[in-house]
Amino acid sequence: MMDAATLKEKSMQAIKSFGLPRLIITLFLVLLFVIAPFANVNIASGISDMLTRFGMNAVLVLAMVPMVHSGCGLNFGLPLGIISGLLGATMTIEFGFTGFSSFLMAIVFATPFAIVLGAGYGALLNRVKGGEMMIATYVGFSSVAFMCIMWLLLPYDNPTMVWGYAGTGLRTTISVEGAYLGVLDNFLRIQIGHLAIPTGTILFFALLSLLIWLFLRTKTGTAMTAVGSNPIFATASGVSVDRMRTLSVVLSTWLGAVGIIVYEQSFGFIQLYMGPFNMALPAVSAVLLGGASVNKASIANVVIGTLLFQGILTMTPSVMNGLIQMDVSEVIRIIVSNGMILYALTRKQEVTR
Amino acid sequence: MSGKLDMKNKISVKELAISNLVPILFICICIIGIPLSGYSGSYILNEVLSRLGRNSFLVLSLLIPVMAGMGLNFGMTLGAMAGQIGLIFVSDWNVVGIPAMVLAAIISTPISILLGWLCGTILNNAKGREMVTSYIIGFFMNGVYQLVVLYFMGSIIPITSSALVLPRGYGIRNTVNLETMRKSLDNLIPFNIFGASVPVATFILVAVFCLIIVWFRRTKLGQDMRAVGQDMEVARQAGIKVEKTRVLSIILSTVFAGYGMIIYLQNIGTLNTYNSHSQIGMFSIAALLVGGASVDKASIKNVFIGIILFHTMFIIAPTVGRNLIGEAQLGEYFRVFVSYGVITLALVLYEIRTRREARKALEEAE
Amino acid sequence: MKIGRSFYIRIAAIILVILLGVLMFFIGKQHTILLDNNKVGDIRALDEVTVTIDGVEGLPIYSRMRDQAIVTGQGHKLAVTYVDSSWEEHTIEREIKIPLSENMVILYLPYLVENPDSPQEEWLQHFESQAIVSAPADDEVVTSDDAMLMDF
Amino acid sequence: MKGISKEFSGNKVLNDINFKLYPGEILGLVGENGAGKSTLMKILFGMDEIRDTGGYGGDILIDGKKIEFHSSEDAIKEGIGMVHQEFSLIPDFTVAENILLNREPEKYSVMSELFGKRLNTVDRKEMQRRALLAIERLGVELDANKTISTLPVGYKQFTEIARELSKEDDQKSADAKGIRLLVLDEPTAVLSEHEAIALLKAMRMLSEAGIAIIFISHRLQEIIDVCDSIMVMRDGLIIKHVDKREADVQKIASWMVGRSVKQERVSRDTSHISDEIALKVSGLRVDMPGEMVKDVSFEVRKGEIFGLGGLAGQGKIGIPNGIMGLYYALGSVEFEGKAIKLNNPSNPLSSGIAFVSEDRRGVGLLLDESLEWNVSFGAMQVNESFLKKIGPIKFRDNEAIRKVTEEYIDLLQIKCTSSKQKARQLSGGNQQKICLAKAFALNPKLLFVSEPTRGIDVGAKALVLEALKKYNEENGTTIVMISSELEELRSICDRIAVVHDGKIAGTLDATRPSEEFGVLMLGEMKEAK
Repeated sequence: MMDAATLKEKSMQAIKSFGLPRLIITLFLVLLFVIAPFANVNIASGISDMLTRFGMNAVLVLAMVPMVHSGCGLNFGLPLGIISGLLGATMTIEFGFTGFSSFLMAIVFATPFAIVLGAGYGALLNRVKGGEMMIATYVGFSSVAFMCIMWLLLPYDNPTMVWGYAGTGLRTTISVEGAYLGVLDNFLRIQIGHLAIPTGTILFFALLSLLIWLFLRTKTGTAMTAVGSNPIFATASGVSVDRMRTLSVVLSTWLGAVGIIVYEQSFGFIQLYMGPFNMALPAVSAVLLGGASVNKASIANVVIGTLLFQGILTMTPSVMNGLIQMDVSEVIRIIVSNGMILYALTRKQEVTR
Repeated sequence: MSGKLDMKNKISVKELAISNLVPILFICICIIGIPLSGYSGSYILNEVLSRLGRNSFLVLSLLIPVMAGMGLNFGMTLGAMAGQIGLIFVSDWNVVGIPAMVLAAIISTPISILLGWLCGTILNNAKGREMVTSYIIGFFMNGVYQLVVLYFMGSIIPITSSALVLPRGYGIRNTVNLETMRKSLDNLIPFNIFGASVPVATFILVAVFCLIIVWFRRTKLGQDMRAVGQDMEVARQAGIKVEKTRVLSIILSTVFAGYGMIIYLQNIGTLNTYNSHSQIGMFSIAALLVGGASVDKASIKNVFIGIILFHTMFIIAPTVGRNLIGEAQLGEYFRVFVSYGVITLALVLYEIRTRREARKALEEAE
Repeated sequence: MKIGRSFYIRIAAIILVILLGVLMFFIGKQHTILLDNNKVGDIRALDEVTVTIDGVEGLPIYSRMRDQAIVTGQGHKLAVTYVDSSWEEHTIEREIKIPLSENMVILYLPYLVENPDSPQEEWLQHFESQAIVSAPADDEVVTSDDAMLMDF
Repeated sequence: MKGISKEFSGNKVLNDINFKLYPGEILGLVGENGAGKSTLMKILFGMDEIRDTGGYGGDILIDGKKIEFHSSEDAIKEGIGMVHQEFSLIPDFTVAENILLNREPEKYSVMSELFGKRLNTVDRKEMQRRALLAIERLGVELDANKTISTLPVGYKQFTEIARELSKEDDQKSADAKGIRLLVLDEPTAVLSEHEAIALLKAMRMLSEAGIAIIFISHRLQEIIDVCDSIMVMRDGLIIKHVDKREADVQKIASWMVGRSVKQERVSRDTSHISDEIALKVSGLRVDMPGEMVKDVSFEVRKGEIFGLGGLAGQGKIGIPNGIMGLYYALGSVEFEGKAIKLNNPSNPLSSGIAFVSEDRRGVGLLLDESLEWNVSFGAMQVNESFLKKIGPIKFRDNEAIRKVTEEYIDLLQIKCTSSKQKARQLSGGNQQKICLAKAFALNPKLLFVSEPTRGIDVGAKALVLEALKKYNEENGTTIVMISSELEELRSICDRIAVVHDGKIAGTLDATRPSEEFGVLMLGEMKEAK
């Protein structure tokens, strides 16, 4: 009897620490894979899709980590980073780089924008401590809207990018074919039957993760974590809270910029104008799904979260379609991703930080 | 002591300008923009009056949560959804005109109350971050709304009209035609001024709502809400049921937002089933902020000033863009940018101000 | 919950609101009346007939034609004016009551003219519209949030 | 009313407290912080806190009848009103609205039948009338229409008292008891002299109207001026309960601080103390809410343990917080002859000054991180210790961190499962030891220790004090210790400065009798002599 009681208690505790919503979603994903064969869905190609989308999105999700670490909350302002990336991407095409160098140059061009925008954004967030998330959301939105104007006005003239009839103003979607399409995906690509693994993209993500992991183990990285954990403690230990926060925002913004470029090399297109508008929420919910909270996030959270999130996204439509001829995947995506964010926002322990 | 009081009376011009930065900015935009747009005065007047009629109710519904200290209720989209569900039903039943509006309002009320209660309860678990939470609730509920409207309606929920249901047999079409109730309220009492038609009946309804708000402020509940809005702890000590009061404020806001949505859509005449509600919260909040409101203070005056200024900008932006740069699209992007920019600016100013005031209060306490 | 005065008042208010809703349903319900001037069984179609509903006169309906009138509510005054074979003008006035559940009914004018005193259900019948296929075929449901450019 | 008498007897914090109070009597209640005054008042007011922690022993008798309070509402019904130290006022409400907060008179409205009582409208006229009535009884000039946030502190206090008085009207219909006893918890602490006088006048008026008042204050002169009898508490006991004619400031002060049980003074090895001045503070002003430092100057000799004592809220805690740059500070601080620039924590830290904060959980610890992090973080950031250099990048040296943490766990006998445990999971005493370890790891030349024994048990207390003494003697580190417990300071310090009203009231040798410190603590120096 005792054993049963303690077992129950222990499992309850395990569930609690894992998080009930996460458990449900994991089980749901497992269920999807189990019933996939009955719905005439090939598991191998399902896994390939999942891995491809994982590679596409993982860096964007990684961009959440530095800001959460320094206590700036979830980076709803991700579009700002994406915009830097888009500037880099369009510039590398404008200047006619091709192949892997175009990918590298896109990152190089994006970097100064990410640093400047990130620094400004960080300075702003330092003045509104406690209200970061709402303001971050709207900074993201306004910057997207502002860039909509800029995409029309900036003096790009590469014919592959501008509207044919006017000769000015960038198109809404620009192909990266001939530039850096698939430079990572196809690097060391593994293909076994239906199973395809975009090795290069995953390696690139691993490299960035390693860098972040190392960074968090340096003196500065330690200070950044402490700022997030208890800013007053950090101040009392002689750490400049504002500087650390700004640094984390710059890092997040830069990762956002790199993230969108990685996304494009796999996706094949640069999406301008309203493209970046709704990219923050999926990334936010992915990292939360991976076990992060408003003030704690690790690289493991990023990996688990992105896999789960993208797994659901790729598996639901095909399985559901095969099973009931009803595509509810979009609705499931909306409910799962926003439900996850709501769950994180309303958890008691975080409110009484 | 008296010195301190004197200091307070002397509000410098600069401070006044900063606290009214947003409206001043907008007045400038409008003054510059109107001649550039080349629109005639009567056209703009007509447009502004019509928009004032259709949006006032929605924006007014935001006032109550602000009073209860819950910030700008981004969750008003929930009310809009409830209103739309009401409209879908009445169009299916083939009810038209004013009776259709009343019936839609009656149907929307219980849905709004349920959604408002849900939203309020969730927000009570996220004190201090109400706005971002209500914003996400809007998104979350949008998913549920889609589930209901796109999959349940026509299959589980009986909707029969083939003009509404998608050919596949379930789900509501992209657009629902509300031609049969279009402007039925606006034109109930016809009246024209300077060649602009005035939606008199709508204005009467808005006026009644204003009176209700004024009256509500004087009730015990209104008094409690103001107390809760300013200091939850003190209110709790005094025996006010803080959580319940907060939920009530959200419920009221949601219900009124639902009515507002019905009034809004009767003017427009078509319901974009999956889009109409999604931006309504954002635009309503932007309009309120343009009127000089902030996260913790909003009055009826702010509502009307805000709508007039914001919509004048909205009307003229595309043509100004075309006339200046030859690109109407530019003007449209511009007004989107301004809407978001205004909210950002207002939020930032609010955060900075509260921080400064908290510091000041601490210093004064010494 | 304690059942007191306010409880009854609330119940009454809720019932009142529901009643108001029902009332609105009755008076706001829209019906389409198809005015049919085809031959019904053995009865010949009329040469020309004008239908006035609630004092609003419609266009003349010639033989083998069909017109429609859209009305709100159930009870209506119907006046049918026709010219008989001896070129004399006659008017039949009737009160009609459309069943609440009907969206569309068909009124057989020749039958009404032939049997002006026959009960309503003989010449005013349910009509199943098979053909409102004119509705736009917008299969693609757009649920994305690109609507931010919409007018407000 | 015949006469009110109350008896309490409890244990631990309050031991067998007995006293009587007559209608219209003003009883002055004095005692050091933690003497049990607040607890006593909480029992009297039937606060939930008391019941939640196991209730109390003994009886409260009103009019000779035994009373049980199940909540503070019961206490209010019996006519007991309490004004707390902290205001509970709504800033943007008017005085009248605040006085009648949640007790607003209502006017019937038809809507209330449908939606419940809360839709009755508030009767502003009646509200005004009743507010004015209460203000009138208080005998002060207070505009009922003024917004609270625009009023000076004193008037806020009056509003609070008026609220208690106005509660009487609520019960007129019911049991018609009216307010009979008013508890004022340090009402004058925040008032200016002028305002305090007005308040004392108001108190006398109330007393003439037959309302008994319990008046808690640290300003002894006030107590003597206004009270009929004076009760001195210490360590949960009533030390003296005397008529005011029998008391003067000097006597009260000595009753307050004089311990019956003297804490043994530890033996001190003072050989390492030199005459060299290590720290010189002059004209220090610190803007720390609740602990304002107005003008503080003192000197600390190298190698000594210097105590800073005084009552809570007098500014002693503000001193280290100001020097360490946690709160805005002005003035000059010299350490080993070099001036230290204020308002940036890294300046004092890099000069070798460390600080153990009184706010363990808020400032002292990373609650959600491991003990290793907590111990090593400061030293890592300030002294760059526990770092490995790989190329130009400095990484954490986890091995060194673990070792040093385990060392301190042994040294300070910290009870924990491992050095990886989260700081949150430790008990208060062990958390305090972690804070000390953190400071020791910095190898400081000067150590500020603020309230090191607050909220920890007796065993841990002794260990912490012993560790400090040992550290001082072995390493010759200068220590400045701030504590509210005078006896604790006297047991380990060499010299003690007493802070009163944001200033140093005097510096005495630790071996001087405690009465002298008591007088300094109450800042009644001039009047007393």
